[in-house]
Amino acid sequence: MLNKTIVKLAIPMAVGALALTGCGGGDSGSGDAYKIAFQGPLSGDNVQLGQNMENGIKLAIDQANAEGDLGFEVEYVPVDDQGLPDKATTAAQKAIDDEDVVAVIGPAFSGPADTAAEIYGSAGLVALSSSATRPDLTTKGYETFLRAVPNDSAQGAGMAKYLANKTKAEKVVVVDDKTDYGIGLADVAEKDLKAAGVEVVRQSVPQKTPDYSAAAKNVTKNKPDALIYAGYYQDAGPFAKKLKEAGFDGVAMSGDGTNDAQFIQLAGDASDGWLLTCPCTDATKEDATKKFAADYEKEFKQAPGTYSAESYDAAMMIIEEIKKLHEDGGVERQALVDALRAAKYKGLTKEFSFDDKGEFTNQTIYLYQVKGEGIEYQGSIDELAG
Amino acid sequence: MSLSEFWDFLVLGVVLGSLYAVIAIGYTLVYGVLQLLNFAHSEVFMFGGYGGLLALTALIPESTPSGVGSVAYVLIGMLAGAALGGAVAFGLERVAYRPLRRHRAPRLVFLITAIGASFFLYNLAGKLFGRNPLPMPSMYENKKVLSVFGAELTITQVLILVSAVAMMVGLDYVVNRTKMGSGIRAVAQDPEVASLMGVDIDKVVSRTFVLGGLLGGAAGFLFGTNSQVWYTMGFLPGITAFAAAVLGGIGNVRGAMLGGLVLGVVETMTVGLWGDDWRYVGAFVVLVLVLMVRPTGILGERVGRTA
Amino acid sequence: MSIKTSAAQGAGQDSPKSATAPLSAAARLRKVHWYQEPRWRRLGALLALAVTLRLMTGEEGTTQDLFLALREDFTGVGLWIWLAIAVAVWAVREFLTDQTSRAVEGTKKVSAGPLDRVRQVWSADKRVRMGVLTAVLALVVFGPLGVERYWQQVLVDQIAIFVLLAIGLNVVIGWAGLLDLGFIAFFAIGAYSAAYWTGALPVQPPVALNNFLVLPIAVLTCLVAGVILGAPTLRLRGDYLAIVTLGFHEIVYLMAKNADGVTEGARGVKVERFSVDLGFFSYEWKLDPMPYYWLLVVFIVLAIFLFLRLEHSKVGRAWTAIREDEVAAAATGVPTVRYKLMAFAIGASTSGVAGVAYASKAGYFNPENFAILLSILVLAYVIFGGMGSIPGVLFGAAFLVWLPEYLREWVDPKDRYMYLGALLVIMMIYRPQGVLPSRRRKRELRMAEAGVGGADATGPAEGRQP
Amino acid sequence: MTTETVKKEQGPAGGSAGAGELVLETSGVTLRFGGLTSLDNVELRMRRGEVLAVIGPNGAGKTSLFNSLTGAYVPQEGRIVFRPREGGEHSLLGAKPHVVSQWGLARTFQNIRLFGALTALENVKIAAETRLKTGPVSIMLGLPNARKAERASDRRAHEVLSYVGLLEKMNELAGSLSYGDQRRLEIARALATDPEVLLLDEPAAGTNPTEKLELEELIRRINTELGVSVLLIEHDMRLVMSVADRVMVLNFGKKIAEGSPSQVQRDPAVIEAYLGAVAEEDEAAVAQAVAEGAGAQEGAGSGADTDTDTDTGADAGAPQWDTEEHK
Repeated sequence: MLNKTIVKLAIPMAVGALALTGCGGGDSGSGDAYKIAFQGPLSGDNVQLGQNMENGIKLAIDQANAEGDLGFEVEYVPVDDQGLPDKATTAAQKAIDDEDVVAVIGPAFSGPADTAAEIYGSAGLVALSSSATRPDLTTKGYETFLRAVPNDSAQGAGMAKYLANKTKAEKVVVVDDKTDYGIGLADVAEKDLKAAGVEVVRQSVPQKTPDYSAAAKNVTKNKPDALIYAGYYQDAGPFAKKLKEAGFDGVAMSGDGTNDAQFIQLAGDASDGWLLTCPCTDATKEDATKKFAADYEKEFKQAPGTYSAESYDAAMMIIEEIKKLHEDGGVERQALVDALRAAKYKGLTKEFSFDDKGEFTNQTIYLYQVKGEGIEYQGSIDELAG
Repeated sequence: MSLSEFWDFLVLGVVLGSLYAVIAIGYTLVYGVLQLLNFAHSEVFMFGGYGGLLALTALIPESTPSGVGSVAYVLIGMLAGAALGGAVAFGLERVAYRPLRRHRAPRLVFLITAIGASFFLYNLAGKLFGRNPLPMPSMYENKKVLSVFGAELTITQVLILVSAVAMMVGLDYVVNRTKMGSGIRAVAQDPEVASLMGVDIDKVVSRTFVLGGLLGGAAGFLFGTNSQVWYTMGFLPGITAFAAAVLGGIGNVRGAMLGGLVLGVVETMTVGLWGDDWRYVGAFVVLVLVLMVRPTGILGERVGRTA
Repeated sequence: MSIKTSAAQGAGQDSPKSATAPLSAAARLRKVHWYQEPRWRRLGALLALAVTLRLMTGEEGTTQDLFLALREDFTGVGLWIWLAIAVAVWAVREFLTDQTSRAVEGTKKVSAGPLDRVRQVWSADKRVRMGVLTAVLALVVFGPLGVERYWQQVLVDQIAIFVLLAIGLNVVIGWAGLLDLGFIAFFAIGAYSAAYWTGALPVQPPVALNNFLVLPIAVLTCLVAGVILGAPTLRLRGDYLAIVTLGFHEIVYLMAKNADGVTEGARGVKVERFSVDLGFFSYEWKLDPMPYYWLLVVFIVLAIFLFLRLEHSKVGRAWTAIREDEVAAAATGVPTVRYKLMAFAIGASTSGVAGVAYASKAGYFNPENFAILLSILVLAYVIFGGMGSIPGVLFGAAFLVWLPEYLREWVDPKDRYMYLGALLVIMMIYRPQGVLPSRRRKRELRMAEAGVGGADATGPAEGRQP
Repeated sequence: MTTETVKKEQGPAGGSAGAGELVLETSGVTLRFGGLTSLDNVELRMRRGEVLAVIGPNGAGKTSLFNSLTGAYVPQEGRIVFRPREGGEHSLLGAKPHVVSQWGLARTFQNIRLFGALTALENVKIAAETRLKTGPVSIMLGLPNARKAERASDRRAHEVLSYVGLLEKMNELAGSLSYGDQRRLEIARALATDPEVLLLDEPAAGTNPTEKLELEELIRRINTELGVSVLLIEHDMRLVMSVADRVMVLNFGKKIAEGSPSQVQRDPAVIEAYLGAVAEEDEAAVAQAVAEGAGAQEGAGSGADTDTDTDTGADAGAPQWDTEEHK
C-alpha cells in the first residue's frame, strides 16, 4: 500500500517532468525557411547508426546557417523509422506531410528504403540515401530515390579483387552479420571471389551474438588465407578479439561499416593489421575532414561514427542545390529532385554525382589498414590490386 | 567436426553455459519464492556489466595492470557489477513487485510490470551511458593459460569458469545451509505456512531478489569482460538464461545450473555444426524436446525442496 | 489491504501492553526504527523518485565519456529542483492531508453522479446503445479522413494491424488464459503465406493467387500451425508454455531469416498489393492509406463480431472455466485440451489475417518485422487494455501504439520506450485489471485479492508438490 | 459416450431398477507418491442405485480414491471399472477426467472448486453443454443448431438449478454465494452432466445445521428420484448414518471395514482408527490455535492469506498429501 501511495504522489512529479521536457523547442526566426528531413533509425536497436547520421546532418545545417550568406534558414526535421521497413512508410509520410520539407536524407537502411521510396516518389520528394547500399534499390524505378554512396557491388567487388589479385588468397571465409548491408556486401564478394577461382566458405554471424568465440573457431577451423567480415564495427570489435584468441593469422578485411576509429577502441590490439575498404577518400588526413571531426566532437561530445561524414556531405550538397534554386526564385520539391540528379558536388568523403537511375556514379573503392592506434590510407583498390 | 574441434566447441560451450547458469539462478530464485517470471532480470545483468565498466573506467590506469593488480581489478570489477546488479534488483522488487504482491495481483500482471520495468531500465541505461558498445578496460594480458583436451583456454575463460563455479557453490551453500537460505526455502515451499512460522516474507523476497541480482550483476561483468557492454546486452542472454532455468526445472537452483550448462553447450555445438545463424534454433529445439518428455524440466520443479 | 503498514503501527502502539517475557525477542525484532515509519519511508521513496526523474530527464550520455551524464545530472540545478518538488509533494501529503483529501473527495462526488446516470441510461436502453455504437463506428470509418496523412499511415500500418493482432491474442490469453509469448510467429506465417501464394518467394506456388484469395489459405495455414504448436505443448502450463511459445517464435523467426533459398532471408520480400478484378469491377490498392484502413476495419469488425459470439457461448464459458480452474473444468466434462487448442488456432488464424493484410499493404517486409520484442509488446497491449474485454483490447492496442508516436513530439524519440515502460509499471500497480477490463476478469481479480483462486490459468504447473 | 442431446432425467424408478448390479468396481488399486502409499490395494464394489459412504480419518486416502476414480490421479496398480446403464464397461484407470465425466461419473470437490467469476447459471451451463456437439464455427456464424443448443443448455441448467433450489440465485456470482449454496451449486453442476454416479467429497463440510438437513434431503432425492448412485465422503457421522446404504472405512490407504452403517459403527478396527484420529485432531486443534496466535501477532496478512480450508480444525493438522493440491 505504501508503494501505491508513492505512485499516487508521483503523478504530480511526472506531470512536472513532462512540462520540463516539453518546454524545449519552439519557433524561431522568420523569413524563408527550408526543411531537410532525415529518415533513419532514431530509436530502437540501431539507434547509434541513426544518431551518427543525424549528428552529421545537424552539424552541416548548423554550419550552413551560421555562415549567414544563404539568404534563408535551413531547419532539420527528424523522422524515425527505427530501421524497420514497417515503420518506414509512416516515417516517410511524416516528412511528406510537412510541406516545408524539400529534401529527405535517407532512408538509412535498405529495407526501409524499399518501402518508403515509392511513397517519396509519388510525393515528388527527393530521398537521398547516404547509406542504403543494397544494389537493387536503384533498379526498381523509384522516381526520386538517389543513392549518394557506392552500392555493395562496388565494394564487394573491390574486396574480392584485392584478395584474389594482391593477397593471392586461395581460401577465403566470408562472414556476414545478417543485416541487409552485410548480406549484400558478402554476396557480391562471394560471387566475385568464386569467379576469380578462389575457394569461398560463407558463414553468418548475426549482430549482437553474445559470444563470438564459437564464430571465431568456425573461421579458423577452415584454415583460410583470408577473411572478409561484412558488418559493423560494434560486432567486428569483439569478433576481431576472438579471432585473435582463436589464432587466426590470415588477412582480415572488412568494409565501410567497420571503417571507424571505434573499431580499434573495441577490438584493441586485435584490430592491428585489419584491411578496411571504403568508398570514401582518406577521412583522417585532409584538413577539411580533420576540421569536421573536431567540430563534430565539440558539438556532440563524441567522435564521428559510421556514415557521419557521408551524411554531412549529403546535407551540404542538398543545401548547396537549395541555395542555387533559391537564388533562381524558389525551391520546389520536384525542381530540387531534378537539380540533385544533375548535381556534381565534392564533399569530404567523395565526389558526388548520379546516373539516370539515381545510382552513384563514382564507384572507386579505397583501401585502409589499421596500424597501431590509427587507420592508415593505402590507396585505391584498383591501383593497389592492379 | 573432428575430435579436437569437438573439444574446442565443448569447452567454449561450457564457458558460455556457466555464464547462463549464473544468470538462470537469478530467474529461478525469484521464481522459487514468488512463482513469477522476473522478466527484468536481464536488465539486472546489463547493469552489472555497467557497474564493472564504470568502476574500472574510473580506476584503471592507462597501461594494462599485471600480477596482484590484475587480481585486484578483477575483484573490484566483479564486486562493482554485483553491487549495481543487486541494487537494481532491490529497487525493482520494491517499486515494481511489492505493491502487486500486496494486491495478490495475478501473475500475468507481474509479467507486464516486469516487461515495463525492463523497457524502462535498458532505455535509461542507454540514455545515461550512450548506446554504443564499450569494451571492458583490460585488466590483464589475456593469454592462454590452460589446455583441456587440446582446447586452449584464455585467462578470461578460466576466470568465467572459476567465478561461476565459485558463485554456484556459494549460492548452494547459502540456500541450503544458512538461516537466510532456510527462509527462502520456507517461503518457496509454502509462503502461508512460512509467514505463520514467523518468517517475514517481504524481507525474504527482497533478499532473494538481491541475491539473484548479485549473481546476475557479477555475471554481467564477466560477460562484458568476455565480450563488451552495451545497453541491450541483457536481452538475448536473458531469454536464454530464462530458457535454461525452465529447462532445468524452474524454481530448482541446481536445475538452473544444469540447464545453463546444457544450453550453453547445445548452442555452441549448434554453431560448430551449422553456423552461428542457427544458434538459438538448436537451443530452443532442445528446450522444446526436453519439455515434451519432461514437462517440468530435467530435474523437475522442486521449489525449494533440494533448492 | 495495507495490513503490513497498519500491523506495524499497531505493533508499535501495542508493544508496551503485550510485551510479556517470552515474546520480548520477537518484540525486539518488530521494533520500528524512526526511518521505518511510513512517513519517512515515503519521503525516502519520493527522494529516490526525484533522483530517478532527474536521470530520466537529464543529460544524454555518450560512450565517449561514460560519466558525463551522471556528472551533469548530479551537479546541475535540475536535481535540486526535482528534490524540492519531491519534498513539497511529501509535505503537502503529510501535513495538509485533510485539505487535499477533501478537495479530492469533492471532485469524486462531482464526477460520480453523472457517470452513474450515464451508466444507467446505457444499460437500460438498447436504442441508446445501438445509437452510440453506430456513431462510434461512423467516427471510426470516416473520422480518419480528417487527420493528417501521417496519422493515417500510423493508423493503418501500426494501429489497425496491431489491433487485429491484439484481438487474436486476446482469445488465447484473455479468454483461454494461455500465456503465449510467441504470437507474432503466426503473424509471420501469415505474411510469408501471402508472399508464397502470390509468387513473391524464390519457391513458386502451384498457382499464383490474388491476395484476397490468400486470406483463407493463410487462415488455414495458421490454424494448422497453431495446432501443431499447441498439440504437444498444451499439457505444459504457465511459464513452461510461455517459454515454449517463445521458442517457437524464435524458431520461426530464425527460419525466416536464415532459410535464404525459401524466404529470401534477411533481404526481405517484395509482395504485390491488394487488388480486386471481378471483370465488371476492378480496384487496386495503391499508396493511399485510407482504402487499406477501411479494409482493415472490415476485418476487425468481422473478427469482433464473430469473437463476441464465441465469448458468450459454450466455447467462451468453457474457456473461462479452464482459465479459472482447469481441474474442475475437466471434472465437469470440459475437454480442456480441445478447447485450448481451439483458442490457439483461432488466435493464430486472426494473426494470419493480419499477416496477409500487413504484407499486402507494406508491399515489402523482412524478418525484422517479426522480432521477438513485438510478441512481448502485443501481450502488453492486451493486458494493458484489459484482457478478456474486446473494448479494452482495442483501446490498449490503439493507445499503446499511438503513444510512442505521440511522445515523439514531446521527448527525445530514443527515450520513448523508457516512458512507455514506466507507464506500464505504474498502470499495472494502479489498475492491474487493465483500463477497460471485462466483467468476468474484474471479478476474478477481486476474488484473487480476497485470496480465492489465482485469477489466471498461468499458475504454477499442477502437481508441483510430490 | 452418448450422442443424445440433453434429455430429461429418467423417472424415480431408476433407483431400484438395476439394484444389485455393480456400477463401479475397483480391485487392487494402489497409489503411491514418492515414498508415501496413499492407497493400498483398495477394493470397492458399488451397486447401482445405492448410496455408498467412504469414511476414515484425515489422510486416510479418501480424496485420493476419488481422484483415482475420476482420472485425476493414475494409480500405479489395480483395476477400476465403470459399467454404464446401456451396457459395456469402461476402465477408468488413467482415463482423462473429462472423458470420465462424459461417461457418467460426476464429482464435487472437498474445497469447493466453482468458477467463481461466473454466475451460478453459467457454472451449470458449462456442465450441461459438454455433450453438445456444436463447433466454434457454427457458433461464430450463429447457425440455427448453435442457437438451439444454447437454448437447450439454458433449459437444462434452469431445470437443474430449480431441482437443487438455487433458481432464484441463478444470476449471482458463484463466488459470492453462501457456503451452503456453493456446495449445492457444485452438486448442481455435477448433476447437469447427467451422471450415473455422483461422487460427493465432504459436501457437508462448513455448512450449518439447517443446510445440513437440506443437503441430506437433496442427496436422498438425487438418489431415489433421479436414480443416481452416490459415492459419498463425509466426516459428519450423523449424515452418513442417515443417508448411506453401506459404509466403507479407509485408514492409511487401506480398507479396514465395510458394511451397513450400524455394522461399521460397532467394528472395533473402526473405533480404534477413530480414537487415534481424535488424538490427532486434538493435536491439530492445538497447532491451529498456536498458528492463529502467531498470525495475529505477526499480522503479516496471514489472516487474509489462509485459503478456504478453514472448515474443519482438523485440516490444519492433516498430513499434507491428503489435500487437493497434488496430482
